[in-house]
Amino acid sequence: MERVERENGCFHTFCPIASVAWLHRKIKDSFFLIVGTHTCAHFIQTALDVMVYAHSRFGFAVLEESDLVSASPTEELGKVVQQVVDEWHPKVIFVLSTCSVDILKMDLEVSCKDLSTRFGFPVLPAATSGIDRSFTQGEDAVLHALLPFVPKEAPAVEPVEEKKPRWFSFGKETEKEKAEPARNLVLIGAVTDSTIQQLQWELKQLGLPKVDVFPDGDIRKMPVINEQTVVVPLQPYLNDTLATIRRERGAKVLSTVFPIGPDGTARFLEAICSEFGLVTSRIKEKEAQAWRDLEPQLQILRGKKIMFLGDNLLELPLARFLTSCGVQVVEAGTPYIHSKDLQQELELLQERDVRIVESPDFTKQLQRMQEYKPDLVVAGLGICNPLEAMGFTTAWSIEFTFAQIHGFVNAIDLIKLFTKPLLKRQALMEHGWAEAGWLE
Amino acid sequence: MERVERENGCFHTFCPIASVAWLHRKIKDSFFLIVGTHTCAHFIQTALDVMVYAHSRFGFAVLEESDLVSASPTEELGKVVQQVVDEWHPKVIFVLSTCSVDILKMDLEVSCKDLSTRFGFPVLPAATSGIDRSFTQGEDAVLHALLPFVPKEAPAVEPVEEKKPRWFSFGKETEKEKAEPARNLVLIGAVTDSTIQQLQWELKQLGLPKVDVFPDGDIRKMPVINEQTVVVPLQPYLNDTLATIRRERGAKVLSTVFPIGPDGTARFLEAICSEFGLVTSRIKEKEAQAWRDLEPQLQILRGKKIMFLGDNLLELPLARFLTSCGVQVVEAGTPYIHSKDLQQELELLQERDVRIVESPDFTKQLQRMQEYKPDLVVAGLGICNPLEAMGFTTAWSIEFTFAQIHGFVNAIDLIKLFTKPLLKRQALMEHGWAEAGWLE
Amino acid sequence: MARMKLAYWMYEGTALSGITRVAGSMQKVHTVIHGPQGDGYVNVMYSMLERFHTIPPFTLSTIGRREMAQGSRARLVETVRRVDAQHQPDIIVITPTCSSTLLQEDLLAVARTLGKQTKAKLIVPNVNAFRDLEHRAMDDFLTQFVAEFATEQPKTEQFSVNLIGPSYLGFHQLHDMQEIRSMLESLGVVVNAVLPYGASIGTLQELTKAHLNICLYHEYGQSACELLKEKFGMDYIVATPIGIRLTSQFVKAIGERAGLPVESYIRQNLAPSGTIARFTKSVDSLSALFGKRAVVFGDYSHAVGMTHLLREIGVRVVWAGTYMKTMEKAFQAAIGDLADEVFVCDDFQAISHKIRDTHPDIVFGTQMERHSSARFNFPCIVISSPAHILNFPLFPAPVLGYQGMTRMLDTINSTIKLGLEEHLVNMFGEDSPGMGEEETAQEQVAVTSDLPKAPDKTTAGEVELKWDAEATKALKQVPFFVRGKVQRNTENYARERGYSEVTLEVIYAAKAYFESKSNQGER
Amino acid sequence: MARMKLAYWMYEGTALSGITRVAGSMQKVHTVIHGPQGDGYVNVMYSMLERFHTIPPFTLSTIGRREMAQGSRARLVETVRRVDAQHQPDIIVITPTCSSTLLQEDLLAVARTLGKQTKAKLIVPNVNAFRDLEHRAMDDFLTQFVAEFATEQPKTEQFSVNLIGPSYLGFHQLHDMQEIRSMLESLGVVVNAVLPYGASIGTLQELTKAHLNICLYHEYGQSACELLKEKFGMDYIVATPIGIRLTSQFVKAIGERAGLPVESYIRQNLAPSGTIARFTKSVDSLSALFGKRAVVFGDYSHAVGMTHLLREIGVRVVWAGTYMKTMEKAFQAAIGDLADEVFVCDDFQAISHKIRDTHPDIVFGTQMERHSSARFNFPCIVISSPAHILNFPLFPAPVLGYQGMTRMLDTINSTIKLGLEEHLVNMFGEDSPGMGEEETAQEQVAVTSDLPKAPDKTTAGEVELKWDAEATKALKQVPFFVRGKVQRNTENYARERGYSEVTLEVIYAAKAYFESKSNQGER
Repeated sequence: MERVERENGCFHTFCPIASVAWLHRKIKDSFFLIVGTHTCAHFIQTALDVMVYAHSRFGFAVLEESDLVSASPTEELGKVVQQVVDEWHPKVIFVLSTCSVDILKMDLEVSCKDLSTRFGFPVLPAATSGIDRSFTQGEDAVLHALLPFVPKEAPAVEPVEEKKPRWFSFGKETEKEKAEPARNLVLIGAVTDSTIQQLQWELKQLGLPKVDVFPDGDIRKMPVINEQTVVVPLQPYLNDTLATIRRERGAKVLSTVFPIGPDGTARFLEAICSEFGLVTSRIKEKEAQAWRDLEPQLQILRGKKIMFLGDNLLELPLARFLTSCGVQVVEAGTPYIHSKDLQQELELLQERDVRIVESPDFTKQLQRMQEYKPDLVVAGLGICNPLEAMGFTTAWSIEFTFAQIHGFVNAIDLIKLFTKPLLKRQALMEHGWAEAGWLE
Repeated sequence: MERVERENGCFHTFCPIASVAWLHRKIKDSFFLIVGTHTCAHFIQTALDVMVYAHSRFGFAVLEESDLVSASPTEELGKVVQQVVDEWHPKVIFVLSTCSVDILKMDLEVSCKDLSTRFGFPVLPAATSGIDRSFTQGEDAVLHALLPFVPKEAPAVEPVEEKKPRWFSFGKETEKEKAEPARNLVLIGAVTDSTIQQLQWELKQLGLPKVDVFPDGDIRKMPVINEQTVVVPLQPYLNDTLATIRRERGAKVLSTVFPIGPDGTARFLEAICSEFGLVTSRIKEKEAQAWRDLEPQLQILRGKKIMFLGDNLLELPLARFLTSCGVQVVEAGTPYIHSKDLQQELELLQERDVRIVESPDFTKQLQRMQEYKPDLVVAGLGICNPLEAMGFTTAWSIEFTFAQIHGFVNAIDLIKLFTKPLLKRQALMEHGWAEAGWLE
Repeated sequence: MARMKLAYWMYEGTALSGITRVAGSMQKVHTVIHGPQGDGYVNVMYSMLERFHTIPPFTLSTIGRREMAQGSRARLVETVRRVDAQHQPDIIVITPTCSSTLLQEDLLAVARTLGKQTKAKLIVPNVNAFRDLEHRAMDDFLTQFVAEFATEQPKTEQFSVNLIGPSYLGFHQLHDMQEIRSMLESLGVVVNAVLPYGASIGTLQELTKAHLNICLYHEYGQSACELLKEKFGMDYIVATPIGIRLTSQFVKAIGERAGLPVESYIRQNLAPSGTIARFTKSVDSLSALFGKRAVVFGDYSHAVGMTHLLREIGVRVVWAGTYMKTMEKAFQAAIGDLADEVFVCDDFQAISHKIRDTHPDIVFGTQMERHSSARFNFPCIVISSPAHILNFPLFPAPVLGYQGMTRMLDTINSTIKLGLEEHLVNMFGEDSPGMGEEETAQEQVAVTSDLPKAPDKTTAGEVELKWDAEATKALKQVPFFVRGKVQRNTENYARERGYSEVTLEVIYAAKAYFESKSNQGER
Repeated sequence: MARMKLAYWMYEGTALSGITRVAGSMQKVHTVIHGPQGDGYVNVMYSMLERFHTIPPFTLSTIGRREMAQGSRARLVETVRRVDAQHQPDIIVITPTCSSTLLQEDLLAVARTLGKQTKAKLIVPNVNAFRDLEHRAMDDFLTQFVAEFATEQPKTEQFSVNLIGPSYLGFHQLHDMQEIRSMLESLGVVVNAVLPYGASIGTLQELTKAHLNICLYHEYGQSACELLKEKFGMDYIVATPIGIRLTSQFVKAIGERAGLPVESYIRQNLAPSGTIARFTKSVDSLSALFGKRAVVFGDYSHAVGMTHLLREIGVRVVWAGTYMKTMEKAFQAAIGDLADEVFVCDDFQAISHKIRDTHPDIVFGTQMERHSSARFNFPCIVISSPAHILNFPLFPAPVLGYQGMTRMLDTINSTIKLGLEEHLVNMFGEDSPGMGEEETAQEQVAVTSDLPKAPDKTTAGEVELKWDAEATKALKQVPFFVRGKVQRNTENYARERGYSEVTLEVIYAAKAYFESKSNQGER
């Protein structure tokens, strides 16, 4: 880790409450209630500029001045929750805290506990204050809040037995009954159903027919996690959730790289197969095929210089994937590095001599950019357009959060997020913009 | 009739093929094939500017130069019909003739007969040339073409008899069997289902539970018309259809005014009730109620001067209704007057001293307009906007064709077509346009 | 005192957005935002919505865990110094945000000390960043700027005006500015300065050269005009010229003060050969617009203006509303009897439900009402902030003046159902996307959302109405975009008269009742 | 030789519409239309689409039953005389229509005799009104006018041009004219005359004062330019400046001939701070536009121009087509490799089916393609005649030049799905208008219309493919607006490789195959 630089800079990233944009779609019949100021609400509606869902299942409990001096927010919050219940009849409400809650040291945990009891369904507090968290970490907070709904034991329902009388018996049945409780695999991360289906399909082909994912879209169907469980994160920013799983469930958290890119996916699958004693030989072959499918895109990327300014915490896995593509990653800026959960990614990057900057200083990055002359800069929404006007080619870091990038099948979508801006620049140069003096 | 003036003018009216706009929606599973020039097609698509139905069930068999010298159009028309059949599978095709067909003296009748035989379903010729017909008369031509599908006898299917044995008999059954075949009532005109439902409801309340309408939307369900039938037209422009019904079916065509406006509707219902020996006393009461409902609108119309330039052949019934409203109809221009079918309307108008001009000369009308200073001019699409710019208030004659104006229930919609432009002018004058010098 | 409130969407922005709209629109003014990292989103608004081609002039002085523990002064001082050195602005604005206000730090004291060392002048907005909303903050902050910098100057030779209002992130404000400039040019009036857009210290100093201040939007800027009047005797008007009457008034007010003839300018724009009269008088617009039932909702200026405009083209305004609750009285007065009802409210959900219950032919609202309209299948035009990126167009798109009206007429025309089209649909039903289906899926959606929802409060003893077969058939013949309204009207009529079943008789009677009541030609 | 043809909609208008477009756009020119009453519909086009505020200058000399029997000469003579007396035009055009041409009357002879008595000059278009189409007629008729009236004149002192093309009922042509005028003004070039819009006999006579003729649309006007070149040695260019390249070329061509510097004008319009560059470079447009698959169809000029423009903003043109069959070769050459395929066709149904089978992200076409797109649920922008009244806007709406491009970018932006929106829908599905429904009705429509229809020709032995449960689930996860395409691609892939069932394996392999083939980032 000695080669990670730290700048303690003013990085540009969204507030963690931005994660409601995907979480409220992922968790069915949920409602996300953000307790904060007018600014929180204004941020969500203007900065994201999403507004694609006329009826989003989230809202704001906007603090008024009188709330600031209130002893406990429970009563006021209860009224707001009542309104939400009347309109939406949710099966679970997540109460998201914000900077103001943090500054005011409001205790939403206690309020939520009281309200869960009063309303008779889960009202879960999630710590999504932006004081020291990046926007994707909102997901960590919500997953963490969901952990109490992850059962420790499989439901006591008897499996339906075949009633057909057996006409033969080899006397092995007693053995079976005494078998060790089976170890189960749980992947962690709020990814799409389609991504889940793909990863399950891969693992099934490798001999693991049952793969659970946390969170399930249905709060009543969360997978079992206990000492028998092998847990593998899909996203690099789920550190609190993983820590709690380690601590409270005694589950084994597999330390591997993330299944992003063919290289990452292969290592991820290999680690799981090894853990479950399955043959891994087919994985190499699959990886090779995946790379072959990417070849036209790789030809565009090889030798290019790419810089990450740091935004969504996916930077290290993405940088690692790019180095495997033959890209020179001139700087991997990232808001925060959890050295344990990112250990393997860090090792790979350091082997490949990638400069890693934690909490980078944007002003300094601007200067370094002039030196690097990167072919592509991956940056937050707020600065892409000015960088483009300055002559840089940019990719939009939030696109990586809002795209399906895990596994072999999605590798083509992932790589195109990098090649697309390069191809666009090239296409536009060929179609009139070179004459328009675009290079200058 | 001596008081009808005739100018043999160049009146502004659409071509009869424009009637496909409503007919192709009215007759289900039909297709309208217009045999004509490029102009016919261009007219329909630009002049109507309808284009509301992305997939209209009409098309054009566009004559090419080679067709001009062809002995018979059957072969070429057959190819076109084949294409229509492949795409639409219609239950009936109407082949509409146009000016060019007329000028070239093409015989589509014979071709249609041949094609009906060849394709095994009706391919019906309709004479819709614009050489001497106004646009609503297209409906007359199509209805006329449909007459062969109007059965002369009720279907031979036995009514389902109650099988319950009767335990009593008063010996009257023989009488019943010998009863005169019942007279049936058929209303004629391609009006909407909603209008039909209203008229049927009125007549049912007056004691006539069964009222048929020709055309039905379904070609297989046309009503019986024979010597026992009383036929009453709903539209003033169905002269060929009525003549043929008189001649070939021997049906009684009731001469009455048209059920347009409370006055017209009342007289229409009275004529029918008298014909069927039903009590008419309730009608007056209904008419009075209808007028009461119109009172707020009547207050706007009374004493106003209204002029019809002549376009859709609805002018005489509309003028008659307006006179009943207390309007001074300064001129009822109309393209054509069928003195027999319009006899009662004409009489009423002449009683009320309305100036009637058949086939008016637009140039002369422009001059008369300056003298009349009408409060409202009812004119064709092509001249409303210039007239408005000249300071006249106009109503759009085509709106009367594309609105539901028959019967008591629709009277409010009918009268609003006249009050709306007046109210609009007034509203706009109150809201800024007087200051803008609109009166000048 | 108000307590914690449930909100789905906000109407006005925050004090922070107000401050950054003013500061960000000016020249050589840099803003240091003292707040947690999420508050840096103002950058995104400038670079995405306004498609800034330079890095927006906002630097975050981040309050993180460390600053929470050890105090944020060091970070702030360092940030301000760096901005001063790097950007060399004339002015550095140091602003708190909603949440940093809660830390109750004395930014003014920091600025006072630090200001001695910086080349730039440091300004701390005299605003409560927690309590105040966007427009109040803009109004106060503009006034603060004017008070700080305006000086007595000789008047320009030709009659000149200042335009107060245009700023980034306003609703089409920069387009409006161009339109007003070209209007003033036609009238022979010179523009001395615009504030805040493009203004520098120099601009502020020379404001008093003008003969008249024009405050273009009622929401903010008037206090600055008031100050300039008190301090320098400058005359001012507050006017948002939308539609023909407000534009005439605007032009005349300026003409009067400038001693210039303006009648010919007005006449020329409203002549029968002009686009506005040609459209307004056209039979097409009679058929498509007259008597249509609209609702209008937005900020004060645009809601008032659009209500005027709509009446001027014959559209009925069933209710007009604004979220500017502080301006309720003025709004009532400005709307007068132009709308059947006035509705002042800033609760998204309440407005949404009111739209649903009104069943309007068209909605004029903010982006939020566009959501509500989409939900209930009403056509909608966005006429006010908050707006979507689509309301930050590239091509000139003014709202004000005659050109603004012309553009709005196009927009209305392309949003509302055209006359002939509506007639045909009324007569013979909708087009089916497939072939021959009796009811389209689009209709089904509409039916679902049109049908009266479970009412918010079930009136005790309300009778569930049955529709008999004939009545149901009649209802199905009504085009889907008015079916819901017809159903509701009919049922209300039936309930009030004690019917337990809807028959044809009831439908027809209800129709006569509702249609004859109205004298405006609406359905 | 072609025989009777089935047509649902026409693309080009008739000779009559061409003649009346030329004559109706001019000053003091009145047209007598010799035809049956239905042919009077040209009046409707002028008064409705162009919202004429005067009675359009067309008088019908009706051919009715009587004229059919007794000859139409008397009626025609009477009509021409009346028009001459009443309207006192400089020129009366006597034109036959499609159907009256069939009467084979000698209008020229009538005009020759009658012309001696009228004050107005009588002109009979040298056009076959039955055979010729709109543009050919316009081209011939313009040339006829020029041949008749143009005379040798001294050149203007300053470099000046004539704009040949702008006329009523063209596609945004009068807006284009304003834009070109303002462009030329910026360049320091004077407009000597416009033809036919607003031209009189005097204008025609003085055409030769200009240094250059600019034929703005390729469809017509070139013959007149050619004539002026032959007869008077006037230089000309034919160019429709749409998009950055064609506009640059246009500006440079003029600059060269005028000896004026134009580079700075071009640079200024394409600078990073300009709207076009700001939009084109924005990440928003990267996300929403780059690699999207468009189809382009229209007249020659607009189809060629839009194809250029789309490539300049990174949109892929899967095919570009025109209905101007007579210009096929030139079209092929002009498109070059800008589109994957060129499609020249004037059969509405064939074009409609091709659109359906292409499954484009967006369609650029005429009003007819708007119908087809609505039917198959593709977004569509109308870029060419034939157009609807909505393409006769009141507010300036040019297609040409930099302003035209700017406007088009706004239109595209508001028509296509925005980047972030698309991402979210890709990730988590569509919003439901109701609450909690899994699939919306809108989707269902799309699914229905997306699903491959019974193909026009069933390939013998084509295997009906089954989708297993997992594969069906995967397909349902694809957003509805691309589901049809994914289904078709997958099935084609499966068939080609002999699979009888679609499984996850097939879906994933097909995806890898189709996605990796493409280097343009499209789905």
